[in-house]
Amino acid sequence: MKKDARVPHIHLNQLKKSFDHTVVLDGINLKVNQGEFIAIVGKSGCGKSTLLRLIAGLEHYNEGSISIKDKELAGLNTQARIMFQDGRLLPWKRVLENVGLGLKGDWRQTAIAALRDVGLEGRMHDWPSKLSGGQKQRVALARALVHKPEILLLDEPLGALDALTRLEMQELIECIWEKEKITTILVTHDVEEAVALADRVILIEDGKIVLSKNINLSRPRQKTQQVFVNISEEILSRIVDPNEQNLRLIIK
Amino acid sequence: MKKDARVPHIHLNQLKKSFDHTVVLDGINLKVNQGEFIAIVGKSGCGKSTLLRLIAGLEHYNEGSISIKDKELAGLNTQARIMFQDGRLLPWKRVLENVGLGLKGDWRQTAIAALRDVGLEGRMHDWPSKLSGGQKQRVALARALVHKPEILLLDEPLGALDALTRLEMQELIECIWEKEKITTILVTHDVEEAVALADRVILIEDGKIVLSKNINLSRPRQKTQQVFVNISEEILSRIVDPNEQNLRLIIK
Amino acid sequence: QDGGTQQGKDAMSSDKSIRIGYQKNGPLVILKSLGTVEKELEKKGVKVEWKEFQAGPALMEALNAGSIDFGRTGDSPPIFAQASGSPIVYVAAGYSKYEGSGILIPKNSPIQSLADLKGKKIGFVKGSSSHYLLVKALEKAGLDYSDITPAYLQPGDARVAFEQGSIDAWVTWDPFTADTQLNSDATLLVNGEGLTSDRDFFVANANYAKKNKEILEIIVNQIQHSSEWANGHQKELVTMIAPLLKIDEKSIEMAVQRREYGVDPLTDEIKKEQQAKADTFYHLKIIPKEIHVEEAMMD
Amino acid sequence: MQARFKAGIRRMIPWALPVLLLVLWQLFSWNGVISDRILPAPSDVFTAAIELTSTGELTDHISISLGRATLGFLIGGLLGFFLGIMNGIFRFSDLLLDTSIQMLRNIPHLALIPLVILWFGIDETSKIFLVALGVLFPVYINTYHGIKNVEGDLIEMGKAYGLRGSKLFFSVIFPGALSSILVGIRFSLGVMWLTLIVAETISAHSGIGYMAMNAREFMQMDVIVLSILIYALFGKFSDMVAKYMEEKWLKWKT
Amino acid sequence: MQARFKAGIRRMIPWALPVLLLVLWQLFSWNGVISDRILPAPSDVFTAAIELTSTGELTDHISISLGRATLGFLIGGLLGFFLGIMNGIFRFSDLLLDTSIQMLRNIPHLALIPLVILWFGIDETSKIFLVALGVLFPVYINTYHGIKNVEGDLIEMGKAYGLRGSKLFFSVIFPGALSSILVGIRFSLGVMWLTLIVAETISAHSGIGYMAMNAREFMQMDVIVLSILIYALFGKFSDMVAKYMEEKWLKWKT
Ligand SMILES: Nc1ncnc2c1ncn2[C@@H]1O[C@H](COP(=O)(O)OP(=O)(O)OP(=O)(O)O)[C@@H](O)[C@H]1O
Ligand SMILES: Nc1ncnc2c1ncn2[C@@H]1O[C@H](COP(=O)(O)OP(=O)(O)OP(=O)(O)O)[C@@H](O)[C@H]1O
Ligand SMILES: [Mg+2]
Ligand SMILES: [Mg+2]
Repeated sequence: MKKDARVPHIHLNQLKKSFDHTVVLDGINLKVNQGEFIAIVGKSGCGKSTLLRLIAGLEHYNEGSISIKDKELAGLNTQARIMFQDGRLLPWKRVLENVGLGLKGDWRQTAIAALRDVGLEGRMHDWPSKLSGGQKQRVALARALVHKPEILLLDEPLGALDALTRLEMQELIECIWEKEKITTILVTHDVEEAVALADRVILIEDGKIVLSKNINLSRPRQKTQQVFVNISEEILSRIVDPNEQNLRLIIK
Repeated sequence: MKKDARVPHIHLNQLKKSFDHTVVLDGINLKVNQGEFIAIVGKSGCGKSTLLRLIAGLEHYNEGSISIKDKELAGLNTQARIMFQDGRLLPWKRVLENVGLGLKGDWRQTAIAALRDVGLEGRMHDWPSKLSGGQKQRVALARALVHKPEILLLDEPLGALDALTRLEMQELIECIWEKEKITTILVTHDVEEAVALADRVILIEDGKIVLSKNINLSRPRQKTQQVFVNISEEILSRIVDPNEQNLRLIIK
Repeated sequence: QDGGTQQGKDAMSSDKSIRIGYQKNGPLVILKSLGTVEKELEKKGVKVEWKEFQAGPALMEALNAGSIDFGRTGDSPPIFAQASGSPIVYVAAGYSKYEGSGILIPKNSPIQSLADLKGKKIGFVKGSSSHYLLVKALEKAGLDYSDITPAYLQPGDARVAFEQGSIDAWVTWDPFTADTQLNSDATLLVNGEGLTSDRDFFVANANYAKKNKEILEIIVNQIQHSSEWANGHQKELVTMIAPLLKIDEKSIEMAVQRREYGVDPLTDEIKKEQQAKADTFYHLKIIPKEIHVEEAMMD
Repeated sequence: MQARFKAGIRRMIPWALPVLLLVLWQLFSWNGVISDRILPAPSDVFTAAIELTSTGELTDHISISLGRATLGFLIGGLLGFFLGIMNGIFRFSDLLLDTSIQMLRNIPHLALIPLVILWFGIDETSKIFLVALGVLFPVYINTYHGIKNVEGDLIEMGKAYGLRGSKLFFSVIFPGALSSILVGIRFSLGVMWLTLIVAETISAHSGIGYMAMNAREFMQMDVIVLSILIYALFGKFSDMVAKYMEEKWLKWKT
Repeated sequence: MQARFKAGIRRMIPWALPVLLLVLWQLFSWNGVISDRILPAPSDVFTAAIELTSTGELTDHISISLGRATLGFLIGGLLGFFLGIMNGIFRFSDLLLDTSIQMLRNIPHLALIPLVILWFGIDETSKIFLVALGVLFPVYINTYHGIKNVEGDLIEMGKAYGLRGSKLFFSVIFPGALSSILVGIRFSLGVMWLTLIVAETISAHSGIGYMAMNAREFMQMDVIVLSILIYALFGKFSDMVAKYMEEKWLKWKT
């Protein structure tokens, strides 16, 4: 498959979405290139999950359009794999089978390898109900990563993990993304995480993209670097103090 | 009720807990004083939730003992309210009724006030299924706080929240704790959060408490303070690099 | 010591009222429609309650349980009741109505004589007067019971099976015989003549009969009166019964015309007839033990 | 406009099959493919219905049966509900009673009639007893299943939040089991009619079951078919009631 | 030791009630409180059982009924299962068929017999048809409910992970509905016997239903009670089968 660099992999055009008369997304424009890593941040309830679900084709939108490689998205986005915010492991399948869901061929070996990556190889024969919160999340992460999809949509994949495990998982995500050149959209509430991983960080507010910041740091990124800290703080201050109207205008 | 300062509010003595032959907690000793704020950190799957559930009386332990105000805990801990890691809103009750669960008297007003505190007053007539991940978590938090229990057990209450909302919720928790002098145990994976809120931070590793650090900073605490950053980094380094055997010995 | 509590209670209440079980397709319906027995019994301070049953066995079941005091059935249910040790007594018998009972065959049936029944599937109600009629008919033709295939069917079901050709012949009684003859072009291969008398029997709960002989006598008398009325007013009788059974008047007319209503006392002849039936059923293993019908006859 | 048209069609589709059958049946009857002596044409059945209605017979039968059905349903349904709840919640009563109930459930009413007559006589009590007995089991089994399947996590949460006894029941257990309980009710609304016809073979002189069985005895095919159609319409009606309850009480499921 | 003792008691408690009833019944029979003409003593019933077994009659009846029951159960159960799945999954077939099925469900078998004879004659086909018809509905209604109640989130997840058609069905929908389907099967195992007795009033010469109805006709109370006891034991047995399936297939529910 030849990749045309000029055609964006994902193209959102004036996307509007409302639930029962409450507008959640109000004219979202976004072009994501093939192999790009986007991070989305924003306040709780601002519509991050909704945006991911729209790209995955799991939700109808009211206006605008979504194109995947210049083709209007109709129904499910088969190229994408989404890791849901709420895990959604099948309680009647053991951990291994949950990870192997939808895989073809020798899924067992692939799934075991993915479980090893998230450090849960030893739990592969357990029922999901026996896992801790963070363990469940890692199984869901493994399930999303194992498909090596063209588009990877991660909805707060590391929200329940401690600092150490979180670093390991960030490394894992970055490593797979680099190797496979997967177009990735990561929703996170951790700005540092966004800056550490993404090529571009996007901030959603009041249903609109109010900040779109390119991160031109070399990888792997050092969180202690001054540039890194500066960028993080810049974004953070925009979230924490959204009344800086001038900044918003500049970005537009 | 006269409070005897010398009798710990919660006293865990050589507590052991295993699931199907896997030992999760292996001899936990912990005394929590009346009105103390404890934060528990540790790697994913280390037994934090299990410890909270034991204190709430929701789980049987294998050895040792749990005393609440010198009385051995038998069955449910009626003084405690636990906020579960997985929210557990009742899908068939609207947001307001979920928050008012188990309240007596004029529960409606109390519940509305609690919802206002977490910024979701406007959603009180919605079904939980209509909420975003972070909104659900805040409803669960409101439900736990509204009881003003003697013992408050919070299991990663802010894991799904963005930076700003998280700060607001931290303030809320601190404020209620200060006002009501509630004995609080907070499980979190965010070390900064632990340091910002707790009187004492406890680290669990391999089923044991390997670090117990008193935080003697005045409140409200500034995260940018150097002492604050130092303490945070000290604890973080213990989590990230658990092989510093000497440090562990010193603390013991 | 007369059975369960339920029965005891019911027996008590029967002192002031009598509960009569009837079937729509029987002579008591005439009595009920005329309303004479109520008047007669009112003089004695006894009220009449009518209970409808769809089949004789169900009526015997209620009689056994003490839920009714008196009723009429065909000739075989009392035999089964006696065999099971139920406290019932024969009070009186009806006239023979052999003409309306017989073996029906469809139009163009290959069966032309009793001997042709061999190997055929024949529908009838197990343990009914038809069952007896068939056994006797086979006997007469020199056939064994095992030479035919029985299909135990209630009259309504049998009619459908007959029309559909699921059975080759059907043994039944009036008004089913008449209705099928007229409306389905069926023919009667034989009727009950010389095979069975196919009488009605009037039976009562033994305890009730012991204490209320007088009342039973009045009822039997009234049945006789109503029978006489029926025999003399066939037209009126037809218009009375047809809407009850919801069978067309022609069929009812045919059935009414080929029988005579009336009550016979329990003569030796009737006892013998009945005993022969009981013995046959015993040999067919329909009842588990031999019985003496006389023991259940009211003196 | 178009949406309304669509909704209209949606409301009509369910009736397509029954109406189609009726039409075919009528056509075949006219054609003579179906002999009317054996299966009367719908028009004949309709005539029979008119006739029976004009004499008031049909409404009598229906109203008497409805009375029996309702009473039996209430008794049996409530009993099944309470037994289901008890056995769903309390381990001991479950151990003690469930086996016995499962055994009773399997006994056909037709076989029970002799005993029922012994115990309850041949009047209304026995009929209502049978309906109640029939209705009891589907309600019981679905209530039991519903309660056993309420998410344990939610019950635990309820307890941890100080709910006990009836509060825990009405806030957590009952709503969690409700969807399954409604299935039981829906099913039992059908069973109600099935047992009523058996019950109405016991010395009855009215009721729709009596009408049907009487017609069966004398092979009045038009009345038999009429009563079958009436049962079918009752079925649809019961189902609408059940669906209405579902929509009302399970709103949160969207 | 003590644990084993406890488990033993736990296994015995369910039988306490039935056994107690039997004992009381026998005592009252000896006492004469229950007249044996009305309700034979358990010992008499036992004698009848022995007698019928020694002639081979009882085993004949049971095995023939079992054959009919099994065949009817398989046909009706599978049909109900497939209809339930179809209507649970596909909106259109739901719209088209559900109403019709709910109407059919309500028609008593006793009223249907004339039509069944008309369509299927008086031999085995009609009996098996009736059993199949009876079994169909509980399986249908519970399968339908089970499928409608599978968490939508999980189905969405399955689809998003590339599951389609049979894969989606066997990975997500079926396991999610299984617990409810098993309730349907459990219930239908009872209904199977209830309809069989009706079916066996159609020109039968054997079968346990025939035995019971025959005994009723000829007022053989001991045989009636015997058949009731046999039905009850079958009920317990069916229930054990259903429970075994539940334990096997719903392990994840611990
Ligand atoms: N019911 C159970 N049966 C078997 N094992 C269990 C059960 N519950 C928890 N565990 C195991 O016990 C360990 C501790 O679990 P716990 O939920 O306490 O972890 P945690 O510290 O809260 O982790 P996290 O930060 O991921 O929530 C884990 O390894 C988990 O898999
Ligand atoms: N099915 C629904 N019906 C009605 N409103 C909904 C529905 N789903 C989401 N919403 C609302 O839409 C808004 C956006 O929700 P979304 O889940 O996208 O938020 P989010 O940015 O992911 O938040 P969080 O960080 O808390 O997960 C929220 O206010 C939410 O309450
Ligand atoms: Mg979200
Ligand atoms: Mg946890």
